[in-house]
Amino acid sequence: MTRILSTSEAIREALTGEMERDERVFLMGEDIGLYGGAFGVTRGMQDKFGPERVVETPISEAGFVGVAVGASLMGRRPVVEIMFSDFILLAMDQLVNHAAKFRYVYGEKSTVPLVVRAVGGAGRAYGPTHSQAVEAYFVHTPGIKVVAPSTPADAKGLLLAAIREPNPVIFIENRVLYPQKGEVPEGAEAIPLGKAATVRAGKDVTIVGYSRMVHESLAAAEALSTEGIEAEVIDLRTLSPMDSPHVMESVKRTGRAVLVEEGPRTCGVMAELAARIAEEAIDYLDGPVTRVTMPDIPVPCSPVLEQAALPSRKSIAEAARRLCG
Amino acid sequence: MTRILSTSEAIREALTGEMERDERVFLMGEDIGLYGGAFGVTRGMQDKFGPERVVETPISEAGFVGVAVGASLMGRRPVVEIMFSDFILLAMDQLVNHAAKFRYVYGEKSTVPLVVRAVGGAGRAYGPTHSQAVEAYFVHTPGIKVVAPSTPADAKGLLLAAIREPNPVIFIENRVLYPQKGEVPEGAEAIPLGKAATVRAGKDVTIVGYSRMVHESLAAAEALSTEGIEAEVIDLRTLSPMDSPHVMESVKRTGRAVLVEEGPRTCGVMAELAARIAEEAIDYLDGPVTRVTMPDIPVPCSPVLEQAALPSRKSIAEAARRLCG
Amino acid sequence: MNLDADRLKKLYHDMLLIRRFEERLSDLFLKGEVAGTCHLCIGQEAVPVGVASVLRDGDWMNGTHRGHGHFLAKGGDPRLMMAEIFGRETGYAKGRGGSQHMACFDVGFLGSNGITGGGLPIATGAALALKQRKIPNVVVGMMGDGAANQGVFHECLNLAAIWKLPVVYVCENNLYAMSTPFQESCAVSKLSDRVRGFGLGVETVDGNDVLAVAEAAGRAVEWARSGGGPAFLECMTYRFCGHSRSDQCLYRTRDEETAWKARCPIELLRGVLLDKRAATESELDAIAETAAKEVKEAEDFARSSPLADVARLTEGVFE
Amino acid sequence: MNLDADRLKKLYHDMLLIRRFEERLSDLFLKGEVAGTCHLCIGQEAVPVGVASVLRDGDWMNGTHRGHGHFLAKGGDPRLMMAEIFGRETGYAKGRGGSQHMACFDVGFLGSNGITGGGLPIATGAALALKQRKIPNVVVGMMGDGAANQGVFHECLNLAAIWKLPVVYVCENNLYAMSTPFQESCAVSKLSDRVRGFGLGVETVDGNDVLAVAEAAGRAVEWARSGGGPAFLECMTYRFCGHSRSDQCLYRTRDEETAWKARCPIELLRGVLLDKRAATESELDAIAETAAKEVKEAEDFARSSPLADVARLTEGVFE
Ligand SMILES: Cc1ncc(C[n+]2csc(CCOP(=O)(O)OP(=O)(O)O)c2C)c(N)n1
Ligand SMILES: Cc1ncc(C[n+]2csc(CCOP(=O)(O)OP(=O)(O)O)c2C)c(N)n1
Ligand SMILES: [Mg+2]
Ligand SMILES: [Mg+2]
Repeated sequence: MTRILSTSEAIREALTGEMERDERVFLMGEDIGLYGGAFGVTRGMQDKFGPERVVETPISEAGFVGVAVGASLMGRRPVVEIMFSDFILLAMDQLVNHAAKFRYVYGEKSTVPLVVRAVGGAGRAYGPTHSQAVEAYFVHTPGIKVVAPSTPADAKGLLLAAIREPNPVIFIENRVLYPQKGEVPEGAEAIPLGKAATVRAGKDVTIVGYSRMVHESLAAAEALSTEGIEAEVIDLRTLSPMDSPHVMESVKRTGRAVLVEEGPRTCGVMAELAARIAEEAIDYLDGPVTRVTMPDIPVPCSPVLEQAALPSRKSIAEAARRLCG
Repeated sequence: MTRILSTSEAIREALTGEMERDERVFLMGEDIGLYGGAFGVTRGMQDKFGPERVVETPISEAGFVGVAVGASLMGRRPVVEIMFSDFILLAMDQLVNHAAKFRYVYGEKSTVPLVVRAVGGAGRAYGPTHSQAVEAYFVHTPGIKVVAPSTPADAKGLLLAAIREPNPVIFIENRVLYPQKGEVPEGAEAIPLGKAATVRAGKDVTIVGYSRMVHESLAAAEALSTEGIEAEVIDLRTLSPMDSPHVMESVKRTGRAVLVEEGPRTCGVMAELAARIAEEAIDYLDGPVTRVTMPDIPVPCSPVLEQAALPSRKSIAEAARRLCG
Repeated sequence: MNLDADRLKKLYHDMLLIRRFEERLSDLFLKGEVAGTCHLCIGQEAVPVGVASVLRDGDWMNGTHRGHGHFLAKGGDPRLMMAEIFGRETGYAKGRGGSQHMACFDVGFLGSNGITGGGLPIATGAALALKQRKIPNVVVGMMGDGAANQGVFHECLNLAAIWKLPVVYVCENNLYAMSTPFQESCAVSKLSDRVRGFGLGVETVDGNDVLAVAEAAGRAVEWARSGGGPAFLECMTYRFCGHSRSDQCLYRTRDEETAWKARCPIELLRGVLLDKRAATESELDAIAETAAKEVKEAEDFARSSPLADVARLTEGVFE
Repeated sequence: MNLDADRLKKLYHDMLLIRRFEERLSDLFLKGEVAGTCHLCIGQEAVPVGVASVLRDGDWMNGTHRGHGHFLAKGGDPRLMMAEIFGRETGYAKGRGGSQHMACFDVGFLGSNGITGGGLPIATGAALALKQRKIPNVVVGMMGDGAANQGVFHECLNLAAIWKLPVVYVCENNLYAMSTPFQESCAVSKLSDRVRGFGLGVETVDGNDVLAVAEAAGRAVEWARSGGGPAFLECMTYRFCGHSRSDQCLYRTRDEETAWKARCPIELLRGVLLDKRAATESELDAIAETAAKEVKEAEDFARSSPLADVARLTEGVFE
């Protein structure tokens, strides 16, 4: 059975379900109690589970992320909210030097079943310190998984998987998608991490995106379709480990790849995917690999600048058109 | 006129020269006075310039990097040493959310003429928190330049340029190269940032590296030469902005690219270069782009594991051989 | 009319300018005429105005995310600020920074900052620069009670103390960090008690009394200026408005709000001015009108300015 | 022989085991038989041994970069530790962690840590886990005086205080962080003065007197165990050796070293044992021999173990 839920509702359902199912799961973050987090995702949960399981923190990102790492080492299952993903940079040391390394470095008992929900997403004129994409930093980091869902159903299913995962996971939410609605299954079935999904079939060009960019890519595909170009659209869903085999299969078929990323271009997530295509599929390419990304700039605050900086259905379609032309 | 200097001596000469030339330049870091830094690079400099210009700091990486950002905003020219580059992760917020964004975000008076010397380099069995490569994090960050010299002469010339640069620069030193000697010019001529260098000419394959990997690449090229394969070796020198045109020219000629990186593979520096090749030069390729990197693991401490993890002349030659075969 | 009266009237004007500026902004955001979010300091005006009033030419200040008041008090031009918030090419940062990121070196404003606590090392570093240049100026690092829980704040306290830097940390303790009560995020009853242990001179003061703020700030600034090292000033105050646009203030009581609003810093100073006969009602009304006019001009300026120039989107990252 | 004597002799043994273990390591590193670098705690043994002696089953400890003593005191197996340092497959982390990164949950050791101060949030989080599980155990977070300047330390103090976590921060104040004198990196004369302002119970104690350490640690641990919240214990001590392999200790005087060496914690306890007639010279010599033998066995075990397995290089990053 499915119902129509918004992305925030789907996330809340996953959190609530796991907290009911597993007493080790608890939430941690700034203003996640009464306030429900800056975007209301955890609204009502402290009433339901109490302040011991919905733990509000002072503004000490390094400290409370590190505390969550320590608690998870001891078998708890903290799910930390970072109000704006930009602030995760304050906790880089704890995530990269500690959480990501512990199991490899200390041995197999030192697992870190930690989820960090980092709320990202540009497009709302929140300015340069409240809009930047941080996922590539973690995709580059061995020992951490990175997930970035695009739909309510995926948000729920992947978050369930992330919470059950014995390893640290950065779960990238895009606040622009929070109100977006979609069908969400009622059950508690996890969607396995590490699997991309083809969300539109096509034969002429493969467009790959994740999070909000999937929707832009789909819109671009619709536009292209009216021009006789059938784009296949792939949602990466998990960024690390990256399901490049899934992408490769498609690219080998279409011979063309458009890779879309909301964050800055250089060394971004799509740089890796482009590199893998260059390693594994060049013989199948009918044109250059094409990235459509934010340019290498901080995210400007003004709406006109911000919109100009962001990849859009228009710029994606344009890139695909050029490639197929 | 040139003399033979070690890399540490060349760096010290650049620091000393700039401090003599420009009273705004000062050094900051842990144990950089009497101790001369963990690797002796600044040895003797506090005696010469006094504690006001060779400023020793407590162990507060976020704080003192941020202090350097603030001082540089005010027109000073701090050169900060991060004892092991791994520790720069503690200062990510100050570097990424502040230093890198200020000029774009505040306007053109808010320049940040800051240099952060981050001492990296695996291969000495210092273990996972004292060996990892951090450069890709900053290559992905708009608003920061990244430099990683391979020779004493480049270390001096590029450091001079970095200090004179009005923008923040992460200057990656490799401690394994500190004792390595080479000819260094006496003058104070800077080597412009953003320019790669071809350090060996060849026609069959292009090997690209930076920092210590240039030496491994050159050694690989020598070995390949005895087998009749002439490799061109390019030293990127500046990682951001990346001189991909220089690489492209070579790759288009040789038709083969081997990209070497000491750090982990996914979303590494060479992912970006591979992506650019896939965008700009696929029509010229006679084989897949090939990366030779550390696998996606923390750097293990044991020497046998560490050596097995690191790219080497052997693994580079092997990759080139396969490509040319 | 004596100098003192002039000074008081300037304080009154400066607080009112901030108040009017932000009241207008509040409208504009609610109406959706301005995009994004913003943090208003309505109710807290006495702190920046009192502190700025004791600064000299060449002194610096930085601002927080709740930074319009800091910037205006330090001499920011309301027109360029409004233009920035409207995302115009004429704004302080050509629309790139927006409400939370504006700087102006010409008036000694290092910049407001969207990262809670993130501006404190910057302020500390600016003080180091002044000290290196042997300039007898000081830097004021503004912060909230929430920022006091950031690690880097404590690193700065220690660095400033061991290096005896001319920096004054001014904390607007408005009892909440977003929805988090100060008492739940800090195990001691005063931040100044925590900071004392780092070796700074500290004081806690009524942050709604602009004269008390100015007096205490004067002491702290002179201490720092004369080479005594850093100081910390905790100003107890209250934001009358929500944390940001969408806040309904469920985490505090209407009674608490009412009690604080009864101690409006602007009304308090108005009372003093009238009591002391330093100004007449009509003089004060005229000042209020001036402030309103400045805000109106600022808005007109912003509205008549061109939008940020998309053609220059990628310019300016590097010099 | 009474229980007290047994306890004293165990303290004596445990300190000597650390001493011998590290003296041997020092040789091995100098001879280049072991690669990399390592940090020895020779001279500081009283702190981990005194603290560990008041812990119960189910209590936890973490270690710093100078962590062999912490781990041995908490029950680490010298053989597996030596094997780890030798980079052997039989080491605690199969050679991946090396000297600075070892953990063993079976003995309640959370892990040593190469990042100065980095282990403190981990210890704090472990205490949160205990509290959530309502288990009457405590966590000891070890740290140096240098680590006290990390921001995250202060964040932890505050978090632990507001949440009343069962964590005891034990600072080995050995007067130096690498070459940096404590007095130059901290503007107050005692760290406990700084920490008090966060709302913790604090104490400063002679860190070379293992009985004084044990007594103070006992108080702190019982305070934490009984729900009183976090405590901070500053142990004044001194490392007899250099910071790491290459250190020539130019930053301190030979006189200072001599004075501290005259207060060797092991010799001090030996004096107490003999004074109290809790042990005879020959008994103590026998303990010393045992310790030496354990170290010898550890080394033999390490040497006879296979090197880390290259075939499994990429295994174990994820479960
Ligand atoms: C590093 C960081 N964490 C969290 C936030 C989100 N945030 C913005 S303002 C704020 C509250 C700040 O409280 P305080 O310092 O007391 O200042 P006030 O808002 O009360 O003026 C929070 C949590 C942020 N901007 N930066
Ligand atoms: C974040 C970080 N910064 C710097 C270092 C380098 N380093 C290792 S130990 C040390 C000194 C630590 O001093 P202290 O905390 O007093 O411990 P001690 O060495 O005296 O036992 C330094 C600077 C590090 N390992 N991690
Ligand atoms: Mg506040
Ligand atoms: Mg120390």
